[in-house]
Amino acid sequence: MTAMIEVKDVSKAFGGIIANDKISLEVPEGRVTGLIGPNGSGKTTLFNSIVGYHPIDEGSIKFEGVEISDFRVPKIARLGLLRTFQQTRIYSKMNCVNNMLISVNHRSERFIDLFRDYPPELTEKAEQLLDFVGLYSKRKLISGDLSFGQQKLLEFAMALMNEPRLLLLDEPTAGINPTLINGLIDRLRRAAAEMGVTLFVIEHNMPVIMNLADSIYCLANGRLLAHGSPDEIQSDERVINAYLGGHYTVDD
Amino acid sequence: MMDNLSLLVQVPVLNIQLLLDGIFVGSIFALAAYGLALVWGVMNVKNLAQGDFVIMGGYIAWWLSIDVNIWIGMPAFNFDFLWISALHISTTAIPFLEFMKPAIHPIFGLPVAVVVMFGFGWFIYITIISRVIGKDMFTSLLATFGLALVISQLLNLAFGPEVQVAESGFEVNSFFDGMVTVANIRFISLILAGLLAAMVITFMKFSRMGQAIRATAQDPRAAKVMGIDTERIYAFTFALNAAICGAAGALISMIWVIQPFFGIAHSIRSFVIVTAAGLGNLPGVIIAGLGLGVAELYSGFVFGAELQQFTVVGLLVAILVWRQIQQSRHRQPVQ
Amino acid sequence: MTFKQKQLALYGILAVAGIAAPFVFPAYTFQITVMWVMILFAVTWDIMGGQMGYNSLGNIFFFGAGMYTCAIVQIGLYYDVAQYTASYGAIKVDFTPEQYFTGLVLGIIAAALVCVVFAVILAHVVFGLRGPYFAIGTLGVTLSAGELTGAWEYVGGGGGIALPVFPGEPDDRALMFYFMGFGLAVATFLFVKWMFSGRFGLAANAIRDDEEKAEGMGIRTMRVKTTGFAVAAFFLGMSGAVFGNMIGFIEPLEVAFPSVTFGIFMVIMCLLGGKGTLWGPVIGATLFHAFKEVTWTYMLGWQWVMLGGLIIVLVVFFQQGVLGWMQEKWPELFGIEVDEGAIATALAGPEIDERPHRGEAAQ
Amino acid sequence: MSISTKFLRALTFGVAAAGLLAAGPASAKVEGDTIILGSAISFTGKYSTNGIHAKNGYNLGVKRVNEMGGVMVGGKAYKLKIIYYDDESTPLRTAQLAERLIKQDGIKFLLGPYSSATTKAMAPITEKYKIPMVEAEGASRSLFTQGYKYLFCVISTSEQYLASSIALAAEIAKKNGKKPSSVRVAMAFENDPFSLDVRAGVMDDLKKFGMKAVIDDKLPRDLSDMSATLTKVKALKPDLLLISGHSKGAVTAARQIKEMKIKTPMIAMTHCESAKIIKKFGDSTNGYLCPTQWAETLNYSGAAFGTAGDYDKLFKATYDGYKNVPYQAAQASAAVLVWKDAFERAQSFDTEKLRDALAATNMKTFYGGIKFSKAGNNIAKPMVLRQIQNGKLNVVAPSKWASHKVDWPRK
Repeated sequence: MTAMIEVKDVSKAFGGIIANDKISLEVPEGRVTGLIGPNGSGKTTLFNSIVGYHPIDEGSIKFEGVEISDFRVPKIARLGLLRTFQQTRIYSKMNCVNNMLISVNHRSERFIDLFRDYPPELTEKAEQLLDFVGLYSKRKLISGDLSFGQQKLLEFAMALMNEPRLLLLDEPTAGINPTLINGLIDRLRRAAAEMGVTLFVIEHNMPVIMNLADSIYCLANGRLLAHGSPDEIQSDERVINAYLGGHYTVDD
Repeated sequence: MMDNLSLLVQVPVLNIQLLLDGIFVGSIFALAAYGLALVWGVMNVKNLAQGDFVIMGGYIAWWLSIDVNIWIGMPAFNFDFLWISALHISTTAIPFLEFMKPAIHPIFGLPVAVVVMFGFGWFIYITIISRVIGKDMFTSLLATFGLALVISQLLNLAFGPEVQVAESGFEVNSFFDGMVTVANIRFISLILAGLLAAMVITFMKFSRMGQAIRATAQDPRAAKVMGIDTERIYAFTFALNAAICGAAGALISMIWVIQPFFGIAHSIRSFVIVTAAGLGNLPGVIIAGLGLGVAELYSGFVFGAELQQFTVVGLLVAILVWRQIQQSRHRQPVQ
Repeated sequence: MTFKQKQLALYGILAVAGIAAPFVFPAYTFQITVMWVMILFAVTWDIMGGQMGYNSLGNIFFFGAGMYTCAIVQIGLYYDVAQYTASYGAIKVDFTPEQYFTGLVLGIIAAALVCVVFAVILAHVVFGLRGPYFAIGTLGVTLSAGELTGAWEYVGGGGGIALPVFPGEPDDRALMFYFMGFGLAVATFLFVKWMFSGRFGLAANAIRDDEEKAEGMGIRTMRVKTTGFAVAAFFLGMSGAVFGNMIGFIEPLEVAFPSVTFGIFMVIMCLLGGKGTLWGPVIGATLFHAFKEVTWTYMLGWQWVMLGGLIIVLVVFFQQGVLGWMQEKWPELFGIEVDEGAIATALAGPEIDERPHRGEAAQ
Repeated sequence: MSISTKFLRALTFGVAAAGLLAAGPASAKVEGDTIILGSAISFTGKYSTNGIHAKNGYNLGVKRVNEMGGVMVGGKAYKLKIIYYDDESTPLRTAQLAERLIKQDGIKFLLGPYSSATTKAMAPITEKYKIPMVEAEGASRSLFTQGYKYLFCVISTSEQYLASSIALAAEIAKKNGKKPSSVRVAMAFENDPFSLDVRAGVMDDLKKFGMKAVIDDKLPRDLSDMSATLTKVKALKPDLLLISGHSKGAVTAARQIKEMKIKTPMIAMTHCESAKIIKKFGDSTNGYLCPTQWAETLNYSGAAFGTAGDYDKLFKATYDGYKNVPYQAAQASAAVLVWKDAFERAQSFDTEKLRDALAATNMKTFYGGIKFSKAGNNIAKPMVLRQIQNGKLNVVAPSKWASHKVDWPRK
């Protein structure tokens, strides 16, 4: 099992506040890896460092063996490393199908391709994926008119459309109606299994992450606190303490 | 160009003249720019009519300072295309209304300009700006551009396109064997600009209204929750800006010249200063304002007058590009 | 008739109307030519401003750059430009018809190419600017260009250049420029329509809706923006070249780089018609031009006040424009589906649509 | 209703509206007993002060001609009438309006716009349509090097504006026992066609006398400050300071010369009287030399208005608010007289015959003699130089017309 992402001793400070302090972790290929931690523990900062939103202060980030810590966002995206946002971001004035079409990956796009039409297979694929997340009947709607949860699903579908090697999901279940969470987990799993997408997930909903992930990293106060299988993490004293100190409890 | 540079070295006293002139006029630029920074910072309105407010203030001071029959000196709008022309003629025909308006010295015209412009600013806020706040950023630029067009054209229709000057009639002092001349009015205008700035700053710091304005600037929603009538705050801020511009205009009419279409140049100067200094950075605005005044004069001296205007817009572009380089989200390689 | 047929019929009618116009209303040839140029302005501005959300106030730069490039080529091919433009003691010039047309054609081509080069260079300067800074920055670039050209003695500075005189009858001249203007406007429209039918259009809209997201998805945003800018520059440059020759006398501040007239008109026309749509700029430019001509005829002296008032009213109260308003009113005409119950379901759930799936829906 | 029909409707509406509204009066050159002249002139924009002076001049000319019984052609008396458009002081608009006057309004007889820039934009078009134009406000010499056949100009060309001041400077230098070539000249000219042309004329004269230009600044069009240039003047102490920048330039210069106590012994600037600098800056303007196309004190006279002085009185009586009659108005009236004269000599409304009649013009008017060269400019009238002496404008050069002696150095 090879590591898709290798984060080594990454630190990042904003002004005087240290958001990440010498964090090292690995995301193995083909698996679902979870990232948990109380609010403000530096999870989103780490995501931003990986996908290139800001420079890191020190350390190294490797994606499939390539050092990417000095690459910028679009370049990293084109390598096949994508993220979704906590605050869902879609192209809100375009309809769903167009949202999907523009999300195809741009890895080998040449200049002339800008002026090409999309082949029918792509539209087909877009519709399949919309169907996969359950938005088929809304495919012609302007995406900004969708509900928050639906937008979240659309964003997920858009990410899949890009055929990423690795997908970073920032709280996929936040704001989604609890009755539908199981359906979402099922789709995440199927994406990982059927489409060969490696997932790296930030999640606050403990049952979800325990259910979904193969292994879990826990951050607290910008440091790596623990790492292990869901069971190990659940029983880890330090993790429980960290959460008890915060707002969350791990009562299953 | 080299000739001009060597001239500066050979006759170093010229530098004093250029520096002084730059500072005198730069202080007025800074005043207008402070107003822009205020509305930009508080209500996120980029006022492209800033310069036209300045020119309008200048026209108020100038009109008060001339000695005219009130009706002949009234704005002579040409209403040929409307029935209103008849109306205009009938008012001029009423004999008992024909009296001479006393000439008011422009320094006393300044407070009048401030008051009138305050009212005008409030009016513009209610009619236009209040509907622009909260819309996307381009909207305020375009709407105020339209406003600039209307103001400058109305001024032109009313007073004609001639260059006007509000004469102070004050003495001119010579130093260094006449090589440096400073009109007293320039000193006075510098002092007035400083006083006005000090008044506005004190007001913003210590008055309840000023504090409310600053609170609104930081977080309008919180301010609203705290019971501040943000709508009134915005109206007041915009009116205050117009009043500041009115004062700046009155000063400009005394030390420079005014003309209906000079507004855009003043707007651009304000934008240059605010962009260079950043919002809410008062010392920055003052330094950038004085700097711009000096830069204009030096470039006019060294490169020739034809590039004096270019200096202003060129500086604007240069500052924006420089800011962009500074702020660009380049991901730097880890050292 | 199907939609497609109707569309074809519409294009046919417009093309015939465009070709027939100068023969039906020969007295208005010049004004209709200007209208085509206005349409070109609006359509090219919309590439960046409407579709990509980059509200430039400086696109008119390319108009002036094209105008001057063309003039320099036209004159420079046969005479010394500096001598030709010297304000006094000007050399006596005489262009043979062959020289005139060669110069004009080469000049227009050069104008287009030079403007594309300018666009690519400028793209790297201005596209880092966001929001109002972009608008102000582009305005600054154009104003500087005007001032610099005014100080450039080689092209006559503020004295301007009188362009070579058309060798032929005035009516032929009017017709030639009419068809140049018409042809350019049509070419621009068709090119933009084609360009926006493919990936470029979606990429542009994605940048408009959320540029950070677009970058995050790997779109080469700089390439898309530069391309859009360059296309606008290409057509604007040619329009400048043609317009300059049509006017016959060019100078920097008011003819070549009229940032506060044509430069702002472009924006207003797009807003009036509805920005971000294909037909909006065309409709906006037509209406605006009509409005302008009317105020110029019947409100002598007040036309600028009216225009300023129109801008304020448009921007404050009617930003969606004619087409935007129609789209809101009759969305079905524009192929937009609105889910009436969407908001209700969103509030009540279910979040994941359990209504018929693909296969079923098709039956 | 389908989308395309909607578009179609909107478009047809737009086009129809444009057509209908622009349709205006499709009048011909002569309607009944009225001859219609056309002019695009600056009512708005930077030239509008002078544009309105010119319009007043045109109107007074028309009024006077009509009062005197109109224009007699073929035994019938015709009245004159002018159709105006506003060119907004920009050549861009002038070119469009020229087309409009000729093509839509069917105007066959044109009066010129104000300023050289706008005339430059108009002339190629009138030339193409072979429509004669008598202009009174475009002095740029380059207008008359293009071989235009339908352009006639009643005023002296721009290179003459400041030429006599240079000759005067040379004269004074000689009188003081210096060589004319020792005169050092500072120049500040607005960066526009008119002033650049004046500058070109000055450069020629400087070469002629071997004088040296120590400052050669070009003022941007919207400059509100000349102190950088004047600081140079202070340092370099030239013998002659030349300024040209329409009324705007004159006011800015006069103000700052006063404020910076510029001591140059000789200062010459264009547009003194239309800028009303005497009224604005009083005694400080004493000694300025102001070139003028016309002055009410000159002993010109003609049939329509009598003497120059008579015109002056009539003009002041007709229009409120004029203390001095600007030459811009006088020459506009003269242009109307030229048209009347041409109609009566041609006895026809044929544009070709009129062109020939115009070319053969040789008349005396209150504005001076009018006789056109082959190129179309008036060669029968000199420019004169006036000096501000105790708040009055007195003619000081050339000596043939001088009523007063020049004050040198200026106080």
